Amino acid sequence: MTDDVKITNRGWESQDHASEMKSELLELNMGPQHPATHGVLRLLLQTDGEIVYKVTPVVGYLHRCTEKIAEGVDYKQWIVYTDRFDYLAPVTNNHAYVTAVEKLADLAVPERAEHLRIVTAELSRIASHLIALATFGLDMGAWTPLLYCFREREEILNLLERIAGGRMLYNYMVPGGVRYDVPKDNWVADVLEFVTMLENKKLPDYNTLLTYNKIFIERTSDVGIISKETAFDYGCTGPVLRGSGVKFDCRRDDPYSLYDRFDFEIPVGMGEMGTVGDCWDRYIVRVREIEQSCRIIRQALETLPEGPYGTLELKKPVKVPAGAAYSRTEAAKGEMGHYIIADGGAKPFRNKVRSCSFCNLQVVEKVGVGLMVSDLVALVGSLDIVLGEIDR
Amino acid sequence: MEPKAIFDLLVEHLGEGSAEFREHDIEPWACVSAARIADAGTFLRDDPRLEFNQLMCLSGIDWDGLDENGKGKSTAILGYTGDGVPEDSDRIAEGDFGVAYHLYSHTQRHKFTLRVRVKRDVAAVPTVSGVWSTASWHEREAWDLVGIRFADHPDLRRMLLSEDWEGHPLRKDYRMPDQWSGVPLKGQPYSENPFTPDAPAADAPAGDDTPAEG
Amino acid sequence: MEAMYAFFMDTAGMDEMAAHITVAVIMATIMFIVMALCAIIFTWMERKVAGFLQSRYGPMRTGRWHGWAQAVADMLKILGKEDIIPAEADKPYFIFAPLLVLLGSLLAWAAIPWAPGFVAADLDLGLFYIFAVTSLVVLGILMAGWASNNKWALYGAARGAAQMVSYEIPLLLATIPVVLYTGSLNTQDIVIAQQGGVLNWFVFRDPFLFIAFWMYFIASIAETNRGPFDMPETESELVAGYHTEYTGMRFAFFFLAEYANLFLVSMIAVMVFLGGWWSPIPGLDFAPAACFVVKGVLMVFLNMWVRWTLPRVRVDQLMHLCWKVMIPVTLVCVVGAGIWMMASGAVG
Amino acid sequence: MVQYFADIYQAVSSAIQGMGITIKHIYRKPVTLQFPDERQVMPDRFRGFVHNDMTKCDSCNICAKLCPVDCIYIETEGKGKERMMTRYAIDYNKCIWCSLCTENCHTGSITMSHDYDHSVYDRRSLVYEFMDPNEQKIPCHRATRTEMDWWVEPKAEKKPKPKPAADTKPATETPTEAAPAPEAAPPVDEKKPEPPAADPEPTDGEGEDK
Repeated sequence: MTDDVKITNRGWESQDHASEMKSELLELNMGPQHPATHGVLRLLLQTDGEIVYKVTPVVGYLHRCTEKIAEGVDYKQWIVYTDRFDYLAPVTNNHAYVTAVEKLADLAVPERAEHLRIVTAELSRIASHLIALATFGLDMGAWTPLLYCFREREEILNLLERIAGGRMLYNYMVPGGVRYDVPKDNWVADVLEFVTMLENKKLPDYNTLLTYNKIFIERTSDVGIISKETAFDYGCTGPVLRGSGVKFDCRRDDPYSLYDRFDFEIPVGMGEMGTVGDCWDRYIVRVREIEQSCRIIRQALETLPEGPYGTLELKKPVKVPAGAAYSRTEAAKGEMGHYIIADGGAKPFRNKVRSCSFCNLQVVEKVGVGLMVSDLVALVGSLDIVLGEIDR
Repeated sequence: MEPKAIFDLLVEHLGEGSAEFREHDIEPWACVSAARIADAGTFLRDDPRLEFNQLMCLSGIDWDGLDENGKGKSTAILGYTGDGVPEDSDRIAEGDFGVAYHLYSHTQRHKFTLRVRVKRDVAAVPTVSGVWSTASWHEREAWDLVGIRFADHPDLRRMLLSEDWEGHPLRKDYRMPDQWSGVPLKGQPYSENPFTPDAPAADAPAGDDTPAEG
Repeated sequence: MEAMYAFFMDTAGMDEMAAHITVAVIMATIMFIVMALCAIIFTWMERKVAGFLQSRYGPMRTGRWHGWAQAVADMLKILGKEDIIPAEADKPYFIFAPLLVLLGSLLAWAAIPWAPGFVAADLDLGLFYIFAVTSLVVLGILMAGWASNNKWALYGAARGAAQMVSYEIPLLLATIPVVLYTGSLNTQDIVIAQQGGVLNWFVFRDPFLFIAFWMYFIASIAETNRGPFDMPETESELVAGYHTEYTGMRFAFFFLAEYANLFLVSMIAVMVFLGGWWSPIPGLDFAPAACFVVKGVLMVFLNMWVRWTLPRVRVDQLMHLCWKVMIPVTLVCVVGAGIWMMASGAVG
Repeated sequence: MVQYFADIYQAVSSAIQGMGITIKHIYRKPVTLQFPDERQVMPDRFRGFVHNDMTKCDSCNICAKLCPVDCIYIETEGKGKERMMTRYAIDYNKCIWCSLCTENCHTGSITMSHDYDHSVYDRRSLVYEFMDPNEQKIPCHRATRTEMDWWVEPKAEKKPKPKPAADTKPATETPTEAAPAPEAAPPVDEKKPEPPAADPEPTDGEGEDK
């Protein structure tokens, strides 16, 4: 569908008619203030009626030049800035960054800390995926799943607030461990209870309400198909890549932390409702990842070891020797990479952030061509972008 | 495949002298001459033994005074004053620009790192956006923030900053302009409201307008 | 109505013309007030229904009990807003469009039989008249979208025009079986034909009418531009569709028209299929108008329930649904109802 | 043709199932918290507005240095034993509630309170001054503090014990209460006689007040 559309002059062919009746492409500015662009994304469209002929994403409205700030603050201070990339799943961002610093500084992390990191990161991933479902449903015009998903996300925020202190931006991990241990007020039991509730009660509800709703399927299947090759070419990662049928997950295939100890599956898009790699596939991958995250959380909490939750240097500045390291982790929206070049000082020399949404969004330029305006909304929604990490 | 083996294949293709291998504990890399980078990318992507079909990350770096291992001193890193505004300094950064390419193969499941260094006055590297489409935006970002020109890039516009922004912020000697499009960028402590001309100085105690508890 | 004429002509001593005008003015005023009240009440109701469906409360603060005054406050606020007309807008059309939309639904209200004998305009072609004047709404929406000189508004208007023109066909076709049964387009006659309890309502007369009722219901949602068929607005795609550029009072007109239309189509459904003012149990018709309104409100609730549950369809699927599903089905209903009628001997 | 009717059937049945889910919620109690009337109980670790107990603070400047956004302004005058703090202000325009300042405070004076709603009309009033320099300057040096009868951080070996002096006498003179801004500002925890245990062990699991 996408490749055979060419921009042609669709006006009258003969010259004399062309002077009376001229048709041209309509330039449409979707965003930066637009309800379906998930933030301040701007899409410059060229449309012919409802059909989109060209999409040019314009980003940068949230640009804060965090990478420059990183050169001015020390390694620990910058953790609070990593929270603000993907503000829907901050703990996974922390995880990506501390993994890079630990790689560079060769820090050992106690097992209990790793377990806590995994639990919080997976909770955060669930929260992010819930938002993805919610806003995708909203883009499709379904309001109610949005509120239901936010209701469950609220529970996660409460749980994370109890362990990390923040409601949205946690600043939970530090190189060499985590900041706080498990709180004493029955936190583990509450998390397990929530996870069970989510799996058994809430996800079936969402599935009935949204996933298997015929209108929703019609809107999303066979729409915005990202083939495997396109996904590789455009560096798509995370649920977008898996939606295209690629069984790849950093947690399993390039393991970091202790993910290789846990038993979980990698859901991939199988084209159940249409073609592999359509919007519905990307959506269902997120739904199934929530289930898998629940499994990981349950395993990590049931085997939570005793011991310290951080190394003793936690309160001291991190000593990082000169060198460079690229580390990638599976954040909620894809592969979060940090490329840190250290010059041996207290502050990083260069800290490049490879953010998942940045690469995922780019594919719109290719896949968005030939879709209808409504489908473009579905495509952007299914990519699940967060402008905070695109613009950085 | 191990990095060294990958490098051997690469250097076989590029010929001696256009690439060097740097051993490193964490992340060994191949230093490729700038002119051959697109060639190297195409080879790494297409060779059936390597199949680097994903460009994970492309980073533009201002190696000011640092060697490849990160040793050395960069004096041009500007500190920040109390208000978060970068300090002024007249120092002009010297040294090379660099680009780092992190590659991953989904079929072979191996990683590789390429690095390119160019002289500061050249500051241009051939684009690899023809090899991996994802490089297009990464290169635009590197151009925008570091100011490395990517030759033959189809659409080398600023990515994150506004089209009329001056300078490239991630250069080590970057100084923030005083204003942009009439918006003052400096000397505005956040505590001071720039929109009320008679705002008291920031360090005056917050006055009676602090609302009561509620 | 007759009582009113009698009152003005006999007691007040007016001549026939003056009495007619006075009654018309009174009825129009009543209709307009009821309509405005409708908008206010249904705004509040929509928010509460949406709230409780979504496991929240909706407005709770304004006016103590469940925020009952919220809609009033909103109306006051919206009246106090600045009226902005875009510089490049086509001013006369821009100003006239909301009035036209409102007019379309207000005119149709005239033929609604609230209670036996209580109808503002007792027309012999009542049903036909209602559907004819409601198509003015399309014109208003198209006009608003065009005059706003905004691309999103234009999209919304184009979608809205296509949608409403298309969905008028199944809407009409769905009511034809009822007209076959009654043999009259007079709205009072249609209601009177349904006397005698719930089983005599047209919706339960025969299976084709039952299907026709649901077809009517779906088409009426599309006709009122509400979810899942809110193509002209599609807030996630077209910002706000045809009324993107409207503010203040003019926006309030669109708002008013939306809820007036919503109640209108619900009342037509009640009138045509659900027994009008007759109560479900025969012989309990003490408050015909109240019965009518309650049924109408229940239909509105159903409408809201659908809106807040289902995702929105795409514009081509909307057309697909109309032309390839609903029109064939309603045509089958028309034929089927006719055959059923012949077979059951309802027509001599 | 079969597909046509199957699609219609699916559409109708899935819509009805979905509507069944939503109607169930009509009978459930909404999860909304009616905010000003009902408030959520904040967990112990909740990071609200930063509070600095001026009776304990000796202006070591660690918090200001650790702050990633430089929102803590500390001004002192004099050197050595004469060093006096003249200003301690936190700019909540900048503060990001990261809690890096509290975790390294050796006196335990700076804490995160459970307070979160302090809307103001003017952003200048978000700069909270914790002391009034006209009232009394706060000594910084340990010896001076002991001499002037201020709260002194117990030695690390000693068991931390409540200092009555911190609560009775200096509190009356402490500018914390006298300064105009803090009245409205961070919650002054008067009912907290215990100085937080200055526990050097990070592994003990409690980052917050006992």
